[in-house]
This record gives sequence, structure tokens and C-alpha cells, in this order.
Amino acid sequence: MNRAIQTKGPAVRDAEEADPGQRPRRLGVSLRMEGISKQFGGARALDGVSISLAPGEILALCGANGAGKSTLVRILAGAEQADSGRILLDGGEVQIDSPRTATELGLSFVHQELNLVPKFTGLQNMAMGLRSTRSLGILDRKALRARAGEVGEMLGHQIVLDVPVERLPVAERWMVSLGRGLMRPAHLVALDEPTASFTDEEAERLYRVIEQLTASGVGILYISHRLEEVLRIADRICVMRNGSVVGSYGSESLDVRTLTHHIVGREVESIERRGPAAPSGERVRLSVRGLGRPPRVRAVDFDLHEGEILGIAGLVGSGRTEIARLLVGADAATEGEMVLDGEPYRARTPHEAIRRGVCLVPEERRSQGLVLADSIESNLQMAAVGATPRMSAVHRPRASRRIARSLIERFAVKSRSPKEAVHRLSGGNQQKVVVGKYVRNEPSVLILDEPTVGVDVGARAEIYGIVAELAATGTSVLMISSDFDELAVCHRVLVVRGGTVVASVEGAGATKDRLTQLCFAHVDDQEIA
Amino acid sequence: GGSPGKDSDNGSDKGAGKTYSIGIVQFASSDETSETAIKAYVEYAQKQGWEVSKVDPQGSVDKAISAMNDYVQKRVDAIVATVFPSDSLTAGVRAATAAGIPVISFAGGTAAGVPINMDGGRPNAAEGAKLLVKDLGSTGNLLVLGYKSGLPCLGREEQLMDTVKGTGIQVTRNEVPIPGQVEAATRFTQAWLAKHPAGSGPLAVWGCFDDPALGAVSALRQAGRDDVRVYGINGTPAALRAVKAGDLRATAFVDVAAIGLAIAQRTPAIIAAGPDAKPEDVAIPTFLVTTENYDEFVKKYPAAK
Amino acid sequence: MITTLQPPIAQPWSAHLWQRLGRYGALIMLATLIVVMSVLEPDTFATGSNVVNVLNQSALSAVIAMGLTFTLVTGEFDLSIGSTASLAGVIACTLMLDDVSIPLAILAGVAVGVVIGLLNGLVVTVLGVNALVATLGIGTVAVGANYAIAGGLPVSLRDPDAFLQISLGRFAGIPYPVYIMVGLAVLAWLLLNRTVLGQSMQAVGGNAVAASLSGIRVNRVRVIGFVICGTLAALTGVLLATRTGSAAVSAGDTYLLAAFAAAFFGSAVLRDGQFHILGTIVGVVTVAVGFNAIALLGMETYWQYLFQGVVLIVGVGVGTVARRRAAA
Amino acid sequence: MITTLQPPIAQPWSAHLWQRLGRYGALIMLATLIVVMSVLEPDTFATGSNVVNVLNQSALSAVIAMGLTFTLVTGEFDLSIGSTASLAGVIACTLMLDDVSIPLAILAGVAVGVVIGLLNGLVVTVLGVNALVATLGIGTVAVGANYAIAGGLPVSLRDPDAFLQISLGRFAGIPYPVYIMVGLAVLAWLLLNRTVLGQSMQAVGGNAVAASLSGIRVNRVRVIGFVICGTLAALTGVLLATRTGSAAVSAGDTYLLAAFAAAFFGSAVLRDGQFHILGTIVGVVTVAVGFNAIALLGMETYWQYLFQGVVLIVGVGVGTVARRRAAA
Ligand SMILES: Nc1ncnc2c1ncn2[C@@H]1O[C@H](COP(=O)(O)OP(=O)(O)OP(=O)(O)O)[C@@H](O)[C@H]1O
Ligand SMILES: Nc1ncnc2c1ncn2[C@@H]1O[C@H](COP(=O)(O)OP(=O)(O)OP(=O)(O)O)[C@@H](O)[C@H]1O
Ligand SMILES: [Mg+2]
Ligand SMILES: [Mg+2]
Repeated sequence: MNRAIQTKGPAVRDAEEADPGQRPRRLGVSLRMEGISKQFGGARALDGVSISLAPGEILALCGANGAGKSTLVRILAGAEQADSGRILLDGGEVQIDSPRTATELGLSFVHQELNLVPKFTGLQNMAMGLRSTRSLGILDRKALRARAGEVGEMLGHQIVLDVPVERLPVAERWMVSLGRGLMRPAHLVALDEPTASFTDEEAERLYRVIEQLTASGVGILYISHRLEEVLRIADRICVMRNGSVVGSYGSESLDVRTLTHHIVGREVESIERRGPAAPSGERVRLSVRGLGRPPRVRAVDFDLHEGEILGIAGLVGSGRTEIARLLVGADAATEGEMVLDGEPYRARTPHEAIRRGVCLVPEERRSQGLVLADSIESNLQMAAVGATPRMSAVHRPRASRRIARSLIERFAVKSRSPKEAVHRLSGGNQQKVVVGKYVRNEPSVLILDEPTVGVDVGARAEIYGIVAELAATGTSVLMISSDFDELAVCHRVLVVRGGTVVASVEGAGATKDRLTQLCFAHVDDQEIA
Repeated sequence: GGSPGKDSDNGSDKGAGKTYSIGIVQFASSDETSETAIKAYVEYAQKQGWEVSKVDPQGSVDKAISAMNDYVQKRVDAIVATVFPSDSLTAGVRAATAAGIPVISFAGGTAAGVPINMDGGRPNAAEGAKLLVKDLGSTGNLLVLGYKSGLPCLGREEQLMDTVKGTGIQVTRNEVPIPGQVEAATRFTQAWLAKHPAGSGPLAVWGCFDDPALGAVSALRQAGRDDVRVYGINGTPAALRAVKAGDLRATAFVDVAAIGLAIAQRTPAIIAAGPDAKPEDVAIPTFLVTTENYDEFVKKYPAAK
Repeated sequence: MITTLQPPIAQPWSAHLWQRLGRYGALIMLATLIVVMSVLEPDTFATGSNVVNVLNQSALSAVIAMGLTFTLVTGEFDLSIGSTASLAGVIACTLMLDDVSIPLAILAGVAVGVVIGLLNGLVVTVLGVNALVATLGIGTVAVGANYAIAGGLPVSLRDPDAFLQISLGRFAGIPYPVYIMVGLAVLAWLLLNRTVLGQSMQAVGGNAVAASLSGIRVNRVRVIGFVICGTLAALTGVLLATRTGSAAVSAGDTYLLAAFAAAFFGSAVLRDGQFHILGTIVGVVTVAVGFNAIALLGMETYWQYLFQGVVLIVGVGVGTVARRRAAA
Repeated sequence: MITTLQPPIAQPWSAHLWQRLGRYGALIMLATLIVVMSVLEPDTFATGSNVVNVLNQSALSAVIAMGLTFTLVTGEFDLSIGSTASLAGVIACTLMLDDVSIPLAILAGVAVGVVIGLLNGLVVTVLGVNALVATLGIGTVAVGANYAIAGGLPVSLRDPDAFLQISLGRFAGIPYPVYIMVGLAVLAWLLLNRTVLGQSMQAVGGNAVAASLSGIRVNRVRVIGFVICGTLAALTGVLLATRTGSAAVSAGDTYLLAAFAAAFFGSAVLRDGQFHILGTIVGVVTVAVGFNAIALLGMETYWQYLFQGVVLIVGVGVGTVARRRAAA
């Protein structure tokens, strides 16, 4: 089983003695990772990467998709083993041969992908892997609940403890997984794109938590593609490219443009400054009237024009995803009519929707978008397969490989070959595959639910490029995003609150502040309702 | 590979006289009665220095047929098939006949290409059935635990029914599954006992072989009933012990070992006569063991218990 | 913040009904079965002695099915339980024939289960062989061992009475096996729901990657699951031997499918597709009551099978359908 | 920006070896088995006629295992195949006893499989019952139907010769069943790998949610999977009857575990844990060769079981272990 930890930093013992109940006296260790290299099959993910982190410091890792950020974190977490290189805590070398060892060392992680047990409640998920303080390994449920409560307060967010997480909105699930990272008194917390599916509202709370932690000496390793937030909270920023560190900067010495430049290695016009590419067409493509599925969604009205990019803003749990699901028949609408291209449109199943050219790029790539064990190629062909009316139709591998190749090119998916299994791809590249598989169908209405979660600046710009391109060729796009800045690419933005559309803002007016304000208006009444 | 079996089985020390190679297709290594017969056969054969191999098709006809074909490949002189109804082994038997190999059946019935069979059916049930009717005085209730998919059981049950017919005995019948015969028998009996409380006339349980009978005994024990007589067939050690203890009224001891030996001795003749010889059913000598004649039985068959 | 867990507007009354039905569907069916039988057979079915009798019949299946539940909870499979039970019984009886004391013989029998469970676990975790193949293989090997020991012949004790007492003996009118079943059920429930190990098992079954990332030693937990399963299977085999005072090569085979049926039936009891001890017990009892009903009503053989099949499907189906209606 | 395909870095030679072993492990074991046998039994094993004989023995198991592969590919399970096979055989034979023409009788038998498959599919998709419970239930019902028809008695034909020809007849020295096996294998392979349906099945098995959001009609695909499985199971039952010239209630039971063993064994052939036709066939043949070896060598019963168990585990284990070493 586990090889023993050779040297233990002084900090280590604190962590072990500390029970989930109270936090130990002194927190924080200094971390050094030296010359870490990692190779997967033929591909080199990390090439002699060295980083260091002082107690109470916030170090951000930035880099394009596939640069190696998560791999570095996963090595620190003991989820992967480095081929070479050393890890030192408080100057003492440690062998982290399993996630368990890492937790024993007082390292805490929120990984890029949601790692929850669907049928477990929030509390069970947060308690997972914690040692019992009682004899015979009896659960101390009171202590655990109390601790979870504390964490909730830290986050300034009452975490849903007693509902199976599978019934929670994605962002709620993230809160749980964030909470789990904080259950153990930790010396170092690594956060891999924690805010990817948060609105600024929730992000702000996280920042406050991070402040508290650093204040008590905890070091933070922070990964994000949201450059503004990185610049705001990080002390130092490490930029990675193709598996090696290309530069380390004090955050005050950078702005978004220069940082973007460092990451991508070239100029990328920032989204804010790009309005909608072309004006939207006049013809109504999809008109929705009184669409609803009580209790969660009610009386949704809107028109989607030909070649229009229509944004949807809203808070977590506001019903954006659910509305999207109704539009493609993933859930059956119980009220309302829809008209698509002048003909009545009633999507009872995603199959019917896709046949009519209405596609949904789902919110959670791993559970809803991909067959992780399958190749990029077969994932890219899935929507095409689903759109084929006759199941007896012949499937042509060569053709689908060709198309796969072109999509991989078009979306700059970083992979070795179309036959590579998608679970081997970096998070962002997985996301590109999900988008790509639907774009392949050349839909007439493309619905994107959080399409840029975990996508790097460069690729993000590319995706919006593609969206604009599609719109220009007449495709109507409906885009859900929690990153209100991104909604700047839209012609129009709908604001969703309490499961219904409460406002529609023209592109120019759709500033972050305006949208945020609209999302919150009368929030209190909402809550009581 | 699994070569270790090679020397462990075919005691190919060439003894005096002509040596044969015999292929035995078991029914299932867990089927006590047929195994006993095979054991006797093998012992004799090995004394003669014949080469014998056994295959356990684990109760699957398909595998049994496969095994027969394998033996044809091996060019054995005779094939012994067990319990499987001969007319369900046709594909195998045909292959054997084509290769001029006679098939000997233990309790599977004769058929084209199966010139000889030892009959484990009707005859074995005759005496027991008579005793049962006598004990009940031709009235009362009888629980029959049968197994229709097994040829021997089928014959035995028919024999019983013929004997019971015309008497005033009320018959309840249940089909016991195999495997699981013992537990099922216990449960059926428990329910039957619930419907036939003590004092509701003469009661008896009949099992088409010993396992169900013993299952019934277990049920009686659990219910603490001693007013029910139980009858079995085969005379397995467990059953004999139960007879001795008085838990089992009687079991028809089927002397399969004797018949196994007898057929082994006749094997050279059978081989000589070939597959097309005139079919013959050999009845298996049975001895109805009861509490009264137990000692006499032990004297006659010291090896049995 | 504003994620209100309770749906904003009150649910229609019917939805509540469906929810209840979804939750208690399987139990309701069991209840119906019992009521109907009590009406049809008041003086044979609805008697104290018959209740005891049914529980007694459930005991062994319950023990082995509970064991299986542990492997299923960790997301694995065990096809070797049948052969394990048989082997344990044969070994225990063989030892007693060699005048080993009853407790020792029983211990040895159960030990066999521990070993087989361990083997299963190691083949699955260390060799990384799929659980179905691994346990099927180990099970086959166990059968082989069984033949090597007893040569396929049933092993029956010379004077079994003392041994038989274990399943014949009663305390306060209730046979020991019932106590064993209940005792083990309580222990198993506590282990699964009130200990870190139990939670870890459920976590591993629910999402192995997540479990391992949160520091749970997945492989160790899996192995433990297999060991518990093997142990209880062996115990069942020994208890089975205490019923007839003998053991046979294939005695345990029937328990395989029966245990799976019970466990999966149980996964629909009160919960939505999660395996849990209480559910498994309900599954076992349902099957036992069904069989008892069959025997008492004296159905034709084919009715027996039709009946059992339908009970399985309806028992699970009611719940799932209701749950879906509740969601809709 | 254009795709940055990473320059494949030269791998250590050993890694390559491990990869090969991981890929071909199961096949290598089969090869070894064959070689060893050819050395031990040159003039009985390594003969053309014995090869034909082994293939002929594989035929039926292959057909039913291929059917099972389809349900497994869609991520489901089917425990009813054994009972289906038995029922189909019994129905076909009963009809022939009533002087129904052979083709019609066969058709009827196979139709039974379609119906059972459909029932399985509907219970799983519409009632949402877990596949294991559902198929176990339907299977039990099928057994009931079987008893209702034949009363548990073996049904044997009066003059079976014409019927028997189907499995005894040969073309170019090779028995028809072998052609049937090969033909169906080719069809099945094409269906899975060269049609939209096949791709849909694999997608559904891989991630049902993603599949459905991609417009794949998940439930329909599942039902089709069950129907194919049931049909092939029924066909197997009928073919079995053409071997025996009769049919029995439990004739097909032994196929259940055998088919699962073959399919899961096969999932380790060439691929890592995905079910596919070729693999299943290899699995079936491996088992058949093992059995043939046993018969030709003449092993003790316990050796037979030990051997079969070890073959299963080693065949899969080699591959998985090697793959892990290769990855490391
Ligand atoms: N298990 C694996 N097998 C093979 N290759 C892998 C595996 N995990 C990661 N890689 C490769 O290693 C490289 C780095 O991946 P990593 O996930 O660290 O990127 P990242 O910086 O986190 O990207 P993102 O911002 O998209 O998350 C990628 O090229 C990826 O394809
Ligand atoms: N308050 C809630 N309690 C339980 N489940 C909820 C709640 N809100 C949403 N859900 C479920 O979570 C899923 C997504 O919910 P919703 O569409 O409201 O999220 P959203 O508005 O898209 O916000 P986000 O996508 O950021 O989670 C839906 O399946 C919905 O049923
Ligand atoms: Mg990453
Ligand atoms: Mg959403």
C-alpha cells in the first residue's frame, strides 16, 4: 500500500491531531515543487516545472488549455505520480503517493472537475474521507454537521446539507465541493477553476474566504481562466505553456492584456471590446410563448431572431438551465407554445429537437456531454448519430474521422489523435469537444449553457468567434453564461429570475452592473415566495 | 494448460488381457448415485488396465454432447453416458455410432446406438410404493416430492401413482427444483404440515430420491411432528442413517455399485457387439431398507453405510 | 443566498401521494400480499407459528444476501457466494467427521469464506480483473477445491443431533437462526450507516474517483467488502449444514440468484436504487412470504414461477413508476 | 492558432512490450493453451477434425453470448437468456409434435425470444425497473410458461432426423452450426460497428445522459438491445433442440453464466473493458478449447474446475496488469 512519508514537516502533525471539530493553532506551510515532469504515454504534460509558495501567499497558475496546470495540482494531490522532481513542505521532502497521503499532510484540494457522490447528501459528501475521532470508527455526526455549518458561515452561504447533490443545480454542487475542501483544517488549499460556474455574486464570497484563509497563514494555489479575478486576488502569477513555466510575475505588474499576451503568446482582442459581429436578422426563428414547467419554470416569453445571439443572465437556481432543457425537450414542457420557422414546434424529446435543428450544449461536460472512455472522434459524431432518423443507416468511420479531424483543427483541440480518449484531454479541451459535436450538426438554433466553463482566454475568443460566425451565417444562438462580461457578445440579453424572463436588455445596455442589478431586483420577495 | 490431470486419472499401467479406452460422460460430479455407479465401473476398468477418462458436463446436455464428440475425436472404444435421457444425446450418439463406438447409458434409457442401459426408474419404486400404501392403510394424505425433468424420477413417480391409484389416498404433488432440492422440499413440507395438523388421519411424504425425503425430515424435526412417515429412494448414507434413527420410514437402497461393476464386466462383449446390438435394459437390484430390517441390510451390504 | 431548496410553490396533493407510493411501493406490495393471504388462509397463514416459520425460512437467505449487499454497495459483484457457501458447509462437516469440535469446525468453515473473499478482493483490485469474471473464476476454483476434499459426495455427520440443535433449537419459541438474522442485520446496518468504513463503502460505490481523491483507500475498502460478503456466505453454508446435518457440493448454488434478487429488490425499498440492509431484508422476506403463500395455496408449478416473477417486477415497478410520476 | 499535436516522444522499449501484452494478453493465453495441447496430444487435439469439432461446440454458446453482448453494450444486463433458450426449444418441439412444419416451428421458437426481449425492454424502460430484477422476473415468468406448456416433462420428437440435420448436416465437411455462428458474428459486428444503431448502442452504454442530449433515442435503443439478445437466446434454444432432438425445462439454464463469462472475458480482449463481438467469440472459443483439453487429457473432476477457473482469471488478468504497467 502507501509507502510511508519520509520526512514530515512540523505542520503535518497538527493536521493529523486536529479533528474536524476545531482548527489547529498554527497553520500554513511553505511549498516547493522542483523540476516536476510528467509524461502520459507519448505526450509530455509537464516538463521540469518548479513553483514555490510561502505560507499565506496566493499563487495563481495561468495558461492555455492543456498547459499542465491541473496535472501539476493533481501531482501535488497524489492523484498522479510525477516521473521526476521533488516536492518539499517546509523544506522537508515528501513522497505523495496517494490522495490520502496528501490529505494527511494537510493539503486540501478543490479539483477542476466536480468530484461528488451523486446520491450522497451535501453533508455526506463533505464528510467523505474524514477520519473518525471516535473509537471503532463510529461517525461523530454532530461534530461533522457543526463543522459543515462553520464552513457554510465562512463561505457566507448556507450550503444545502440534506439533499442528494444530484438534485442540486450545478453551482450549488460547486459550493458543496468547495465546502469539502475546507472541512479539514488545511495548511495549503489548491483551487482548480473554482469559480468557473459562479456568478460574480458567489465568486465574491469565495474571495472573502480566501482572504480569511491567507490571514491565518494558509497558502493558496489558484487556477483560473478569469484573468480579472486572478489579477485581483493573486500575489504572484505563474504562466504555463505546453507543460513548462514561461514566466512568473507580481500581479500588480500586469494587466489583462499583457497577461493574455503572456498566456497565449499573441494578441487576443478582449471580449469586452468586441460587440456583436453582424446585426441580427429580422425574421423570427423561434418564438416562445408562456413556456413553463411549474414549479421551477413559469410563463417564459421571447422571440429569437435569425442570426441573433441572445444571452440569458440569471443567478444560480434561477432556472436558466431548466428553460434551456425545456427548449430541447430534455424535460417536457407542461405549458406554452413554441413556433420554429413558422411551424409549430413541440419538442418532446431531444431527438425531435435535434431533428428540427435545435441543439443544447449542456452545462456539465463530463456527466452530460461526453462519453469519457470513448475517443474524441466518436464523441464528436454522437450528435450526428442522434440526428439520423433511420437507425439502420450505414455508419462510415472514414467520413466521420475526416470530419472529426476538421473539427479538431477548427476548435484547436489539443490532442495527439482523433482516437485519443476524451478523459485524457484537459478540461478546457474536453469542453471544446462538447461544443464541437453540436456545431457539427449545423443547427438552426444553438443553445449554449455555460459554454466557456474552463476554457482559456484564447480558446474563449475562438469559441465566441465561432458563435459569431454561426450567427453571421443565420444560425440563432441562445447563450447562458454566469460570466456577465461575456454576454457583451450578444445582440440582446434576457434576465431570468425565479424561473421566468423578467427583463430584456439591448446589447449596448447589457453591462455587467446593469445585469447584476436586474438579477437581484426584489430578490427578497423571491426568497419568501 | 492443465496437463497435471494426465497421469492422475488414466491408470494406463497395461494389465493382462486386451485393454480398452473408455470415455465417461458424467451427469454432474455432485450427483451421488450416478457417481457411485461410475466409481465401481472405473475401479474395475482400471484393474483391467483400461484407459478411462471422465468429463463433468455440469448437468448441461450441450456439454454432454460435446464431450461425446470429444471422445469420438479421441477414438475411445466405448462411451458411458449418465442420467441424461439417451434420446436427448442424439447428436452425440450419432457421432459415436458413425465411428462404431457403442454408448452405454446409466439410467438414460436405451435408444438407437445405445444398446445397453441400467434402469434407475420404475423398478426402484415398486416395493417402497407398496409399503407406503400398506402403512397408510390405503387412506389419508400423501405429499409427493417429484422431479419431472429427470428420467429416473419420472419412472419412479409413475410407479408410485400406479400403486396409489384406486386407494383412498389424497395426493398433493410438488415439483422440487435441482439444485436447491433439500430446502425446497423442506418448505413444501412445512406448508403441507400446516394444512395437515397432527391427528388429521394417516400422513406420509414420498421423495423421488433421498434428498427431498431428507428435506421433509428436516421440516418434521423443525415442526416437532412425529406423526408423518417419510419414504425415499437411493439409499444414500445420510438416508440410511435417517432410517436407522427412525426419522425415515424407508429408503429403497439402489445397488448402483453392483450394476456399475456388472456393466464394466460386460463392456468387452458390448464393444464387440458394437453400437447396433439389440437394446437391453438391466434392472438395478434394490433393497427396501426399513427400521425393522436395517441390521439385515447392513449384514448384506456392509460397505453401504 | 437565494437558492431556496423547497420549490417555490406548494406541490399538488397528488404529487405527495405519488411520492409516498414511490417510497413505500415495495412495502405496500408486501403488505397487500400478507393481507390477501391472511384472508385466504386465515387458519394456516396468519398463525404465529407460520410467521415464525417464514422468518426461519428467511434467515439463511437473509444472511447471505446481506453479505452480498456489502459488495454491491461498494459497486462490485460477487458470483462466488454460492460455491463459497457449499465449500464452507462441506469443510465444516468433513472436520466434524474427523472429530473436530463443533465450534472449531464452524470457525474453520467461516474462515474459508474470509479466504475466498480476500482472494476475490485481491484479484479484483491487484490484478484489476472485472469483478464478474474474477468472482466467477474464484467460485469455480472453490468448487474444484470442494471436489478435491469431498470427491463430490455429500458429507453427512454420524450423529448430527448436537449440530442440528443450532438451527432446531429455540429460545422463547423462536428458532436461533431468526436471532442470528436479526443480530447480523443490526450489526450490518450500524456498520454501513454509522461508521466511517460504511460511509467509505457507499462513497466508493457511488463514485470511486471522488472517493479516492478525498483520501479514501478505495482498494482496501473494496477488499473489505468482498471479505464481509465471503464471510457471511460461508456462515450461510455452515448454517445450511445445521439444517440437514450434512453438506453437499452444490448445496449453496440456489442462493446465488436468490440473493441477487433480494438485494436488487431491496434497492427499490424506501430508496431509489441504492443498496441497503433493510431493503435487502425486505426483499428476502417478500420472496419467503411469496413462496410460503404458493405452498399454502397449493398452486400448480407454473403458477409458482409466474407468481414469483410478477412479485419481483411489481414490487420494484410500482415504486419506480410512482417516483417518476411524483417528479413529473 | 493551429492544433498543437505534441511530438510523440520515444517510449521505453519495455512500455511497448507491456502495451502489446495488455492488448493481446487474452489471445496469447489462448494461443499458449493451444500450443501446449498440440504438444501433449498431437494426434487427437491438433487434428483438422478436432478443430471443426471445437468450433462446432462453440457455436451455440457463441450465438447466445453474442446476443448478451448487445445488452451489455447498451449498459444493461439480461438474466433471462437461459430461461428464454429453454422456452424457445420447448415451444419449437411441442409444435413439431403437433405436426407443425420445421421452419414454422423454428420461427415460432425464435418469435418467443423477440417477445421476451420486448417484455424485458419495456419493463426496464417504461416501468424503469433495474435490468437485473426485470430480466430475473421475466425469466422466472418464462419458466412458468414453460411448465404450463410441457408440465416440466422433456419434450422429445417422434422422428427427429430431419430436425437433427440442422446441426448434424455438414457442408464442405463443416457442420451448419459453425456457418451459423460465423454468419451471425459477421452480421453482429457490422451492426455494432457499421450502422447508426450500433453507434447509438455504444453511446448509450457509455453515457446515457450525454447520448440522450445528443438526440439518441435511449429507451428505444435499449429495447432493441434486449430484443436482439432475446432473439439470439431463443435461436440458441432451438439450435440446442436440433442437437438433442428434444427439449427440457432447464435445458438452457447452463448458458446463463457461460455467456456472461464469455462476454466479460471478451471485454478484456484487444480493448480495455468494452464489450465487443470479436472479444465475446474469443471468450467462447477459449472456454470450449479448455473443455476440449479437459476431455482429451482426462482430468480429475477437481482439476477440471480449477483449470476452468484459472483460465478465466489469467486470461483477463494478464491483459489488465500489463496495461497498467504500460500506463505507468
Ligand atoms: N490521464 C491523462 N492521460 C493522457 N494525457 C493526459 C492525462 N491527463 C492530462 N493529459 C494531458 O496533459 C496535458 C495537460 O493537461 P492539464 O489538464 O494539466 O491541462 P490544464 O492546464 O489543466 O488545461 P485546462 O485549463 O483546460 O484545465 C494535456 O495535453 C492533456 O491532454
Ligand atoms: N432550489 C433548487 N433545489 C433543488 N434543485 C434545484 C434548485 N434549483 C435548481 N435545481 C435543479 O438544478 C438544475 C439546474 O437548475 P437551474 O436551471 O435553476 O440552474 P441555473 O439557473 O441554470 O443556474 P446554474 O446553471 O448556474 O446552476 C435543474 O435540474 C433544477 O431542477
Ligand atoms: Mg485543468
Ligand atoms: Mg445552469
